[in-house]
Amino acid sequence: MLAVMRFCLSETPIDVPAERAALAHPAAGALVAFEGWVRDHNAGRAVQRLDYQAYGALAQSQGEAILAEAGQRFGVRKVACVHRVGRLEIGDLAVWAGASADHRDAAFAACRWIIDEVKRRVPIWKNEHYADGASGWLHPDDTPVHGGS
Amino acid sequence: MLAVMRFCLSETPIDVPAERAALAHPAAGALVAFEGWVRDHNAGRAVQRLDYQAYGALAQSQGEAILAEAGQRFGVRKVACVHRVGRLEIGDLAVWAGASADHRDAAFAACRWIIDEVKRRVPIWKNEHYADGASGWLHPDDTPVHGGS
Amino acid sequence: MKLQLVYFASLADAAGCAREERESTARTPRELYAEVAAVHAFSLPPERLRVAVNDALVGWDHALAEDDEVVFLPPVSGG
Amino acid sequence: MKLQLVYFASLADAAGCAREERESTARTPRELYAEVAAVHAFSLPPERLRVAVNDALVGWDHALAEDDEVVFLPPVSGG
Repeated sequence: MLAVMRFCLSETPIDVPAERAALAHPAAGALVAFEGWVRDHNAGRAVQRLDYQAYGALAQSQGEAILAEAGQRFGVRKVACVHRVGRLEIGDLAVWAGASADHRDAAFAACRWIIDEVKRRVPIWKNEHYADGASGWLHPDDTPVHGGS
Repeated sequence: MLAVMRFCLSETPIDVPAERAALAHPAAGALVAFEGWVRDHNAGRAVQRLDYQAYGALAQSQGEAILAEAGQRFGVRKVACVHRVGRLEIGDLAVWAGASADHRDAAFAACRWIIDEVKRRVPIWKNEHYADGASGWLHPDDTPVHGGS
Repeated sequence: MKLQLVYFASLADAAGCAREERESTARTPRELYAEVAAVHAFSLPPERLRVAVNDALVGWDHALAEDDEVVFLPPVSGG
Repeated sequence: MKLQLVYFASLADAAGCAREERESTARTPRELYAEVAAVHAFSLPPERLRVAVNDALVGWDHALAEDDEVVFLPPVSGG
């Protein structure tokens, strides 16, 4: 049933209307899209900007595997995900994930599962720069990592 | 915490980029948006187009009540919903609902709850026109209604 | 008393009109629906409908007043 | 044998480089990580890392071969 799946890393701003339009399908009655934006705070600290670093080749294959698995698990028509890399400012779109399906249950479930798996499995790291001048790579639980510790 | 809530009925195509942009907030890290599209089939019948009829005054007050309640129930920053009325073709966007929040749990939960409540409570009726020339107003379970029966 | 009735969707199709003014002795929406259902051969039972008076949802035993606008709402199908 | 190591995020900071070539007697990623963790004072234990060889995830006891590219992945934080 799954017709289109597309994962990519992008060094330029994500084109949301294009991503959304690519999920259109005449039999699809529902689209659910998730957007992850750069927040001005994290774990109680004021955030000014951040950098995403990706292990490109493995991020691509992991992202594609997640989308293919979403197509197996959920009755979806099309799925897609784009993740930014590089420097981002507050309010910038960091990640977009979408799923279209005949009905909304499948679209919600697939979209949620895709973003959860992307955050869990795709090798991308966030370096937050704080208002106090400090910065640090984050663990998945969003606590800072210091010097490989 | 809830800053903006906006419900409206629209006789013209929904401006998705504008709706989405209106939910931006510097403290929000997540946006979840649902789009309901006109499908080419329903309950095994080929659908060609449909008309939405709304009881405008009550639809507006019910829609606003749903968004206000979403703001109470979920830790969201902004919520919005727009529903089309009038004639729509296959692939047209019939309804858009979105919620922004600091984290994705709240955004997913609020968006899902809003669209479920809109479909349950807002006085809007769908008249489907089928490929065989028939048409009919739908019940919420999407089975046709004939002549008030 | 004089009442304004507004119909939507399948009820408008069955009534053959979107609104009508009626002289009625009905004191509540429940009594009014029984009256118009008989006239127009509505077959949706009241349990499947909601009722609004002057653009606000009310109970079936709400007291009607002169010139109230009454809407019986079939099951909705938006979204 | 000769191995290529690529570092990301906190491991790159700790190593002071994004890649290095090493002559090593390590036969597996497990042995190789013990070696480089000692050299660079990495303090993330291997249980918190994943390992990729030539752009594919592998187990810690995968057999390394000459000129393999090995990446130790810190916990990810995309999204």
